[in-house]
Parts: sequence; C-alpha cells; structure tokens
Amino acid sequence: MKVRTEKKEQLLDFYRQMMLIRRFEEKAAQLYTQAYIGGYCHLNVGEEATVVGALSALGPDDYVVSNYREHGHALTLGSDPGAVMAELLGKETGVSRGRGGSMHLFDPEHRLYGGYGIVGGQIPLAVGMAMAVQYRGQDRVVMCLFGEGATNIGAFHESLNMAKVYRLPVLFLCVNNQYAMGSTPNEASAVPEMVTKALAYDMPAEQVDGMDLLEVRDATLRNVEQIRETGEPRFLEAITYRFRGHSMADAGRYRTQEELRRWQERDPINTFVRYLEDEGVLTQELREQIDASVEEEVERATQFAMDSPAPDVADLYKYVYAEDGQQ
Amino acid sequence: MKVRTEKKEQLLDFYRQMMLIRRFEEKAAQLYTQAYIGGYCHLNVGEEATVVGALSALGPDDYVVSNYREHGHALTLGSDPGAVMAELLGKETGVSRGRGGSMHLFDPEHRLYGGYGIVGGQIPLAVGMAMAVQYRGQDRVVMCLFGEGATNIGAFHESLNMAKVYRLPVLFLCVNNQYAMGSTPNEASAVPEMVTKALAYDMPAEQVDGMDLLEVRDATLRNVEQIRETGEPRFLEAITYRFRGHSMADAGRYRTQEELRRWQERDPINTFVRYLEDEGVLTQELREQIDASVEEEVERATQFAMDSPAPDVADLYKYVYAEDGQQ
Amino acid sequence: MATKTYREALNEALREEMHRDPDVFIIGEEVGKFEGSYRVTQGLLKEFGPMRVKDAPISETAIIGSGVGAAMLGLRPVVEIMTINFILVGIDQVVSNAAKISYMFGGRAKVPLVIRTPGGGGHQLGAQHSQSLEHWFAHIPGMKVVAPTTPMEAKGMLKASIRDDNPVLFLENLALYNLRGDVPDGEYEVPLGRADIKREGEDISIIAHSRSVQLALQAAEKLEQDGVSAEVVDVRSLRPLDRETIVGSVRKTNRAVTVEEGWMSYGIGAEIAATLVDEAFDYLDAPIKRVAGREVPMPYSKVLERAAIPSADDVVAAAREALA
Amino acid sequence: MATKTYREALNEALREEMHRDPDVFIIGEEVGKFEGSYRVTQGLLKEFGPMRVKDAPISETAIIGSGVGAAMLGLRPVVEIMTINFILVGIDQVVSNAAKISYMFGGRAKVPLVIRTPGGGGHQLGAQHSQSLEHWFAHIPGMKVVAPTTPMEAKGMLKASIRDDNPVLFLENLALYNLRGDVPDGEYEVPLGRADIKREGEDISIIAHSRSVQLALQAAEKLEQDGVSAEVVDVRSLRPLDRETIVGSVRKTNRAVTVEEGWMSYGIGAEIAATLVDEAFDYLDAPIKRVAGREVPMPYSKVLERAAIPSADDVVAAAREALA
Ligand SMILES: Cc1ncc(C[n+]2csc(CCOP(=O)(O)OP(=O)(O)O)c2C)c(N)n1
Ligand SMILES: Cc1ncc(C[n+]2csc(CCOP(=O)(O)OP(=O)(O)O)c2C)c(N)n1
Ligand SMILES: [Mg+2]
Ligand SMILES: [Mg+2]
Repeated sequence: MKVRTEKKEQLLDFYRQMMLIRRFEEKAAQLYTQAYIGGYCHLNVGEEATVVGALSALGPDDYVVSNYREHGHALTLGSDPGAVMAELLGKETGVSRGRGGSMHLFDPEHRLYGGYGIVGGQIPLAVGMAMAVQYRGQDRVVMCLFGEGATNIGAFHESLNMAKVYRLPVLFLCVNNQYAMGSTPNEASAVPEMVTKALAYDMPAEQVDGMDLLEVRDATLRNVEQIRETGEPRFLEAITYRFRGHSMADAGRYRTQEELRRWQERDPINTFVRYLEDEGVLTQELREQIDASVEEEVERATQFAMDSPAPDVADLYKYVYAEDGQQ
Repeated sequence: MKVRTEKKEQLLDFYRQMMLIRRFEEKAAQLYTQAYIGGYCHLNVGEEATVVGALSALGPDDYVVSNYREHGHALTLGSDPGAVMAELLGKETGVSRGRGGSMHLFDPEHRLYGGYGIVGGQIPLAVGMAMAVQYRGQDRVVMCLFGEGATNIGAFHESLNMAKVYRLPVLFLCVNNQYAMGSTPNEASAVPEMVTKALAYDMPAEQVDGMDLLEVRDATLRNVEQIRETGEPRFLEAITYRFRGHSMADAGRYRTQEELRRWQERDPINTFVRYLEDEGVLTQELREQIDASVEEEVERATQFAMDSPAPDVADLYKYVYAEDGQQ
Repeated sequence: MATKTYREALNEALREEMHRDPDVFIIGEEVGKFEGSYRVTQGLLKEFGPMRVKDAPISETAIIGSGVGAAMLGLRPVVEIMTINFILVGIDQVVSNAAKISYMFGGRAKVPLVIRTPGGGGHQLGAQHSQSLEHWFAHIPGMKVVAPTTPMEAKGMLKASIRDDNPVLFLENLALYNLRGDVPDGEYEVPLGRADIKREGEDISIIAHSRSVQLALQAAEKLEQDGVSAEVVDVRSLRPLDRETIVGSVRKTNRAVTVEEGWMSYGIGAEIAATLVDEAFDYLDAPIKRVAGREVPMPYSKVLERAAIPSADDVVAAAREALA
Repeated sequence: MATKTYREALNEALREEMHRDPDVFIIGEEVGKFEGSYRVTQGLLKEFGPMRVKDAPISETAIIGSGVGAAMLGLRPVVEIMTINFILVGIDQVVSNAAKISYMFGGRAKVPLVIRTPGGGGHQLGAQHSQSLEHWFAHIPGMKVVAPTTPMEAKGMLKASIRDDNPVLFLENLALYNLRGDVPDGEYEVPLGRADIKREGEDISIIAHSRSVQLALQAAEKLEQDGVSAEVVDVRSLRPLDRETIVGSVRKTNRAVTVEEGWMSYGIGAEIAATLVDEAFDYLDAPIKRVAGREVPMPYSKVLERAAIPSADDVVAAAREALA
C-alpha cells in the first residue's frame, strides 16, 4: 500500500467501520441461530474492505442501490446500527419498519435506496435513479452493487447498455466474492473476469483487490470522479471472498477448508491493521479502545432492536399504497 | 469477390433462390395489401444475400431457429413455397397448418424450428436444441438468427453465456439490417458493432458484408466448420439492409430516401448478377429462364395457397396439447 | 366538448400532463422519432425533446425497472410497452419492484409510475401477440390496474394515473384507438377505482372491461329487441375493483354475465362471479355465465381467430342462458 | 410401503425416471454440486454426471428457454427453478414459448418439459420471495399445472409429469419438503388432471391445493369437534382443473369454502367459486367463502407475516360463516 493522504482519524474510522460490520454480522449470525432473525440472512464477513472502501468514497448526495447482502452497506452509509438490527428482527423501529427484513434495508436519509432479493433486479433501478439525476442536472452518482453471479442475468446486460446509451452517471460495482451460492465464476460465466463484460458496452472497467480497503477506496474515488466529470457510467470489479456461507442456511460444502483458509489469511481487517500499525497510526491501546466501543455499539444496537416493539398487526395493510392502508 | 469453387449450377441456384425470395416477398406484400394476409408481415427484401448465403452453408442435419422475419429462411431451407404462402394466408395446408402465420413458420422436415415473435425469445431455444445435439453426441450445428435490435435484450446475453459455458454448437447469426423498427444501432446500442458483444462471452466473432452472398456463405461455411470441429459457439454479424419498412404497416419515415437509395445501389441480387455475368455463368437468356420459372413458382405457390382450405373451425382446440384437442 | 379518437385523447392527456408537471416524462420503444408504434405519442418528441420523450432499446426489463428507479426519486415516468405481451420479459420489475417497494420498505418510498400498454386480440397477430393478461397485474397488491373504454375516460384516467402516487398499469386496446367520442374541453380527471354503468337495465347485468364493453353494449341492444333490459357495467378499474357498483347492479337485476377477451379459467369473470356469489348470494336468480376467449393460444387463421374471440352473439347467448 | 419425506419422494422419482429414460435430464441453478437449494436433487450429479444434471448460471430465461428447445428435439428436461418467484424473470419463455409451441406450429412440435418449483410463504422470506403465482400458469392454455400434497403424490405425479408430452409446471412448497408419508414401493404414477377427496364429509366442502390442504384438514378436524362433517377436496391439478370432482363434492355438501396461500383477488378460489356458481347453482345453500393470503406484499416481520397468511382458524371461521 502506498502512503496515504487520508488523515489519521479517517484511517482509524475505516478500521472502526470494518470492525463494526464484522461484529455486527457475527451478532446477526448469533441472533439468527437463536431464531431472533428469520428468513434468509446474508452476511458481509470477509467483504468489509470492499464495502467500506467503496461506500466511503461516495459524496454526501450520491445514491446507493444494492442486493440482499447489504447490512454493511447500511452501516457504512451511516444508518443507525440499532435501526438496522431492528430491521433484522422485524421490528417497527427498523429502517424498513420491519416489513423488509435483512434483504430489504432501505434508508434514503443515509443514501441507501434499498437492498433487493431478485438477483440483478436492482440494477435497472439504479439506471432509473441515474436518469432522474441527469434529468435534474444534478451532480450525483449512483452506485449499484451486485455479485459476480448477477452478471449472468439479462437485467444486468440491459442495464449496462441503457446506462451507456443514455450516458448516465452510474458506477456499476461488481462484488466478486468468488461464489454465487455454490457456483464459481469459472463454472457459471463464459469469462472468468467480470470486467470483460463491460467491453460489450464500451464502458471503462477495472479490477481492484477487494481485500484491500485503500485500494478499493482509491479506485472508487477515481471512478466516481470520472463519472462526475464525464457523466458517463463506469464498471468496477472488486475481487473479494465471503468467509461465511451464502446465507445463514448454507454450510458451504462446495468449497475446501484449504481454500477458505487461504483467503482468511488475507482477512481484510487484519491486513488493514498491519498497515495501520506499520504507519504508526494504530496502537494496541487505540485498537482495544475502538474494539470496545464497537462491541458496545453492537450491544446497544442489539438491545435497542430487542427492546423495540414488533409492528402492530392492525397496521398490516399500511403502506401497500402510497395513500396508506387503503385497499 | 474471389474465384469460386462452387459449381456453376450451384451459383445459378443461389441466384434462383434470391430471386425466389424477392418475388415471393413482393407477392406477399401485394397479398397483404389485398387483405389476404393479415397481422404483422415482415419481409426479407434487401436481405436475400444474407439469407441464402448463410442458410445454404448448413448441412442437411443442421437446425435453424429464427425470428418473425423468416419467409426467406423457409424457402432457402427447402420448404414448399406453396406451404409457406398458405401459412401466410392462414390455410390448413400451411407449414404451421395456418395456426402460426407469417411470424411463426415451422417446418422441421426442412430444418426450420420456427419463427418467433418475441424479440430475442428464440435465442434460448437454439441453446437448448444445441444442448440436445451435444447430449446425443451428434454432429449438428444450430443456427440461430436474430436482428441487431435483439442484442439489447436480456435473453440474448443469457443465451450466449450459457452456450459458451456448456460449449454448445450454436452459430449466433446477427442480421444487422441497420434498423429495429425505427431505431438504429447507434441510438439503441452502446456499441455500434454487434460483434463487440461476443467479447463478453469470449466467443469468436466476425463481421461479414451481408449484401454479398458469397462472402456470407464463405463466412458461414468457415464458422460452421469451426463449430463442428470445436463443438463451441461462434458469432457472425451480417451487415445488410431492409429495403421495405419494418413490417407491412411501416412506411419507414424515420430514414431518408437518400439512405435507402444508397443501399439499393448495393442490391444483393444485382451485385450477384454482375458477378455471375462477369464470371460468364449467367447469360441474359438463362436469367430470363430462371426469372420466368421463379415467377411461375410464386404464381403456383399463390394459387395453391388461395385454393387451399382454411382450417376447420371444429378443430379450434386441436393441438393445444400433445394429446390433441383434449382440454 | 369536441369529438376525438381514443388515441387523440391519450395524446392530449400526455401533452397536458407534461406541460403541467415537469417531472412527467415518457420512455419506451419507438415513442420518439417513430412517434409511437400506435401513434399515441405523436408530436411529443418534437414538442418536449429527447430528455422527456426517451426512445429506448429493446430492453423491457431495463425500461420498466428504470421507470421504477426514476419514480423512486420523484419523477413521474410514463412507460409505454408496445403491447401487453412484451411485458412478460420485464414483468419481474413490475411485480417484484414496482408493486412491492412501498410496502417492503415500510412506506419510506413510493413509485408514481404509469405503464401504458395495449392488450387483446383480433388482428391476426397470432399466439404471441394477442394476449389479455391485465388481471395478472390486478392480482398483485401494490398495483393499480385500469382500463378506460371511451376517449373521455382515456384522457381523464390517464391524467389521474399520472397524478397517482402508485404504480398503475394502464390498459389500452388496439381496437379502441380509432374509437371516436366526446371529450370535454377543459381540465378534468376521471378517478381511478370506480366502475361505470354504461347502460342502465333491469333484467340482467353484463359486466365487462376494455373492448369487451363494446360487445356488452352491442349485446344489450340485441337483447332489447327481445324485450330484455340489460345493464352494462364497465369495470374500468380491475384493481382496486369496485365491488360495490358491480354487486349493486346485480342486486338489482339478479342475473349476471361477465365478458372478457382473455381466457376464462382463472380470468376476470372468475373474480367477479366469486364476488357476486359471496356478496349477492341471496339476490342471484340464476347461474352467472362467463363469456371469454376460447382456451387456445390465439390462432393466426382468420376463421379460427374469429372462433376464438368472444362476440356480441356469445354474450347474447350467455344472457339468454342466464335468463332461461 | 415405506414412510418417506416429500423431498425423498421427489428425489426418488427423479432418480427412477432418469434410470428409466436416458432422455430425462435436470437443469437448474445449484442442482448439481450444491445438490439443490432444498436438496431435492441430492446425489443425482454423482450418480448421473454433469451431462444429465446440469448446473446453470443465474439465467432463468436461458434455463427455461433452453429446456423448451431441448424438449422440442425430444429430450425430457426437468427444470428446477429455485422458487416460483424467480420464474418471473424467465416467464416469457413459459408463456410465449413452452405453452404455445405445439399450437402455434399446428401440432408439428411438442414440448415435454417439467418445471419444478416451490411456492408459498411462511418462512419470513419477505415480499420478493413468498409468492404463490401458480394460477398464472394455470391460466395459460397449453400448460399443465399440478401441485401434489403428499409424498405419495409427489413421487407419482412427478413421474407422470416427466412422462407427459406437454409443458408441466410442477408446484412444490417449502413447508411440505419435510412432510412424511407412505410411499408405495413399486413403480406407479399418479395421473395428472384429477382432484382428490382427502377427507370425506357431508356438511361442507373445503377446497384447497398444495400446502393449504393441510390447513383444510386441520380445519376439518376442528369442525368435527363441533359436529360438522367437512369434506376436503385437494384440487391437485390446477390445469386441467377437475371441475367434475369439485362440483360433485359441493352438489353433495351444498356449501363450499376455498383455501389458498396466495392473494384472493383474481386467485384460485375465484375460479372455483365461479365454476360452482355456474355448475352447482341449484345446490348451493350459502355463499362460497374464500380464504386466502391477505392482500399485502408479504411482510418480513413474524407477527405481520403470521397475520398475512391464512390459518386453519381462518378456514374454520369461513366454514362457520358458510354454515350459518
Ligand atoms: C433471479 C434469481 N434467481 C435465483 C435467485 C437465488 N439466489 C439468491 S442469491 C444467489 C447467488 C447470487 O450470487 P452473487 O450475485 O455472486 O452474489 P453473492 O450472493 O455472492 O453476494 C442466488 C442464485 C434469486 N434470488 N433471484
Ligand atoms: C420483447 C419484445 N419487445 C418489442 C417487440 C416489438 N418489436 C418487434 S420487431 C422489433 C424490432 C426488432 O429489430 P431487430 O432485432 O433489429 O430485427 P429486424 O426486425 O430488424 O429484423 C420490435 C421492437 C417484440 N416483438 N418483442
Ligand atoms: Mg458472489
Ligand atoms: Mg434490425
């Protein structure tokens, strides 16, 4: 890693954010096992550098659209961890008022325009949001996240083409975590590198090491800046790995322990810690302090979520229509 | 054009086939205007070199799947012109027994596995047919035809990816006739050349002058041979032009007369005639002979179609299910 | 009051709403330079420019989905899908996104989107181009589905749809585009969600929507010659369904026939009949007869197509059965 | 006779049919190495190899469409779609191709294709993953749609579906996979197109399909405690719909309740009620009550989800109304 221009506080905050995701997800896993969380639950463990590196590079007016693996996205964008955890527990205080759950976090005040569960289904939405940005002549970028598995579905291709044809300010961010459930890119995709697919749309595309926060951040900053300048879409592929199964229900028997261990050696948090220590930014004491405060924050979030009320059954029909409750 | 190895008879037959398409389509246009043909009716006028060049290059056991602009495909593959015309007239003697119409010709005995009306919807079918070929270890190629406009729809992309992943013997033949209804590739596609899209699937791809029968035929022969050898899919883009509107209902006001005239100067039939004359293959007398026999054939086909009975209304429910008529 | 075609009425509604609200824009295949496959958007590209009349690639998923995304940020997209058949390739964006976003995000987002599309058969367009799938959308909570029958309604309901804060499937029909009728001169809306009694009667209710209303009216005239007074109820809004008006009519007439172009099984007549047998049980004097498209993929052949599509005579016959 | 789970019964049917007929193959996401998202295809990749158990990319359009193409050449593909919700992105291939190819080509082609997929809600999977859209397919001429309820039926109907020469949507349900029941030892088929009386009764017919049959049976037991004898009709086949058995039951009991997990409006109960009011009009002693999912996108929250999904108590309450 090269010498950074980021201030010490910011670097420490990145560490803090990655730790927050890690601990939050571990807590979510535990609560899932204890049946406080139901349904499908997909974790960002292993992908923290990609998440924090990419989302920290956005401006305060930019937009984010993601898939179902978006707990960390909400946290990085500044959603209240309590409101995120409450959503996972299906509580009225959740970011989506308990109606969405783990896969459908929504927090527009913090730039998150939703997590979506149909693979690739969120990508056209991002294009439409960028259309609105362009329509209004705004200086905003829409970041659209999706997995490498999603590049095999039609919606992805139609969206890239449309974004390029209309010259829309979208950063397509492919989180290549090596697996789509049990399938590797080599098995499911005609090309092993997702950046190749951007060629079909004459879209500038690059790959970045998704296990290295500062690399991801640099690449994202660069791409976002280019998009602001040109108003045109770009494609970024972050190479990362999920340390857990696809969802809480998946034991991950399709991959070897050996492979998992190899990637864990490149744990994005440890890597970043080593960097911070080498740079003299992080001391043992500081680290303990941050870790403790993160633990506490997750604890507080959990407590808040636990203590929060479930939605009122009388409100079952509320929100089906904009005019509220009307059927 | 280079010196050919085709025999004289074959070259004359290509001329004959192009003329048959041209005259057949002109007749179809006339019958449409006279309301003998209804619905949508899309003609191959201007695309004869692509149609005959490509389809004549297939072997007797290969398969063809196409879109709604497929009259010429059926004729080239050897369908009885009477049965094709009868289909356009919705007669019981039509290739699809009058149930399909102009957009849905089907004649498996002549290798035509259908014309389809949902843009791009036929492409996955071709992939599945190639799957069956591979499954059975057969030496067959599936040729899948579609317009350049169809490369913007998801089905196209999913199909190319799948064909490559499974290594299936498909020739994807993009008939780039410059327009998808009123839209040009420049307006609707992020890249002006459709071959570029094959890069995303690591698929060998080339462009050919679709107004030159022998060029198209050569390229198709080469690609089909490669597919037979490798068992892997390939992509071919034929650059051509439709001289008529998108369908009989379209006056084509979105393009200039000047543009049309420019392309008509490259009329594939005239070009081929000049070549045949230069080669001393076609004499004025021979040409008149062939033209007359084509006229006669179209006349006979029309008469057959006109004289054929409409389907029996009592058979309305027949063919809904394989067990016939059963509801 | 001037006489206009259904097509002109739609065009006027679009033009007026685009003048009224800068957030309204149009997106679809061939809506601009080509001026609409069925000419509904004629002149609009010239008047409003390419940012507000967007020609799109053949990418129904991206077209509908981008409409949803733009709507989430407060624009009011009017998506044109060339015919209802082509929605199938993009239907996931309607069902999984447009209809669910408000609820699934706890009311923190809304989707003021209109999808205009013609449905129905009868033009020898064959099996893949002649379907009537509007009730699929009417099945989905979160959607509104409307089907105006007259030019007056076409204009007023399109305006109401554009102003509505929910996703609306706005059903047109090829056979209606040239229909002429009176259209009020000034500004007006026809509210969504209300059925309309298109003809009053005493003996039987014929309940239909979209083009089938014309069959119903023709049938009612024929029945009148036999001394039968038929009431024609134009459903107009499939979701919300105005059960009150429908049930009210049948409580009066005690007999009902439903008419639809689409297939009968799991169709619209089923919902109406089921509603009636629940809410007007004691008023029903006879079985409810359903007239619908024959259950075959639409044949191209003219004679078969004619046999497959319901006719006014089919409606008369069904009414006679219900009156027997 | 051995006791097996519904999942095991399906797995057995697949294995046996693949042994019996070399033209049968499986394609879908995660059906091979992963052994099926819900483990229905467990062990099959190992046994039959990758040519016959094909792991596919996330490309539902290409998966279903390639299944259709392979079927047109005489193979017998069994497509697994992970849940019915994901068919939406590939539904055009079902409706425009699979269902229409035989008819639109004048009977010169056939499509012996099975699409297996689980539907329904109740697992807190949220709005985009909890739908019941099977009747959309049952609306389409050319399709067959079946929904076995027991392990015995699961095996016998899957075999019959694979051997059928038409496209079949084969509906499963997450809540049924672990259901245990007797499965005959030898070779057998359960024919498609026939409803099944799962419990005989005299006072009221409860008509349901798939998982809702269990609610119907539970409700029937509760009703028995009040001295009400309820007949439970398992529709089993949504297309063709066995109207005869359904109508026959109601002609006997004179009252009916329908039960489905999906939304009520334009749902399955509508078709059944409409059939009954037409064909059993003179036998009906009371309004037909429909029990269905509440008309909301499925909420994630457990309490809301529970309120949104029909329960046996809802069925009992509806039956009481019909009996009042
Ligand atoms: C259209 C569709 N098909 C299948 C699924 C089931 N599914 C959910 S996630 C997933 C894998 C996605 O992989 P990828 O895009 O790489 O994202 P990741 O989960 O690795 O973050 C699949 C197949 C779905 N949700 N939607
Ligand atoms: C999914 C879908 N969207 C729209 C249409 C309407 N449509 C029919 S043909 C056509 C243009 C296709 O252009 P291209 O693929 O270039 O083929 P060409 O007609 O030029 O041969 C369109 C938009 C359709 N049939 N299907
Ligand atoms: Mg992945
Ligand atoms: Mg074209």
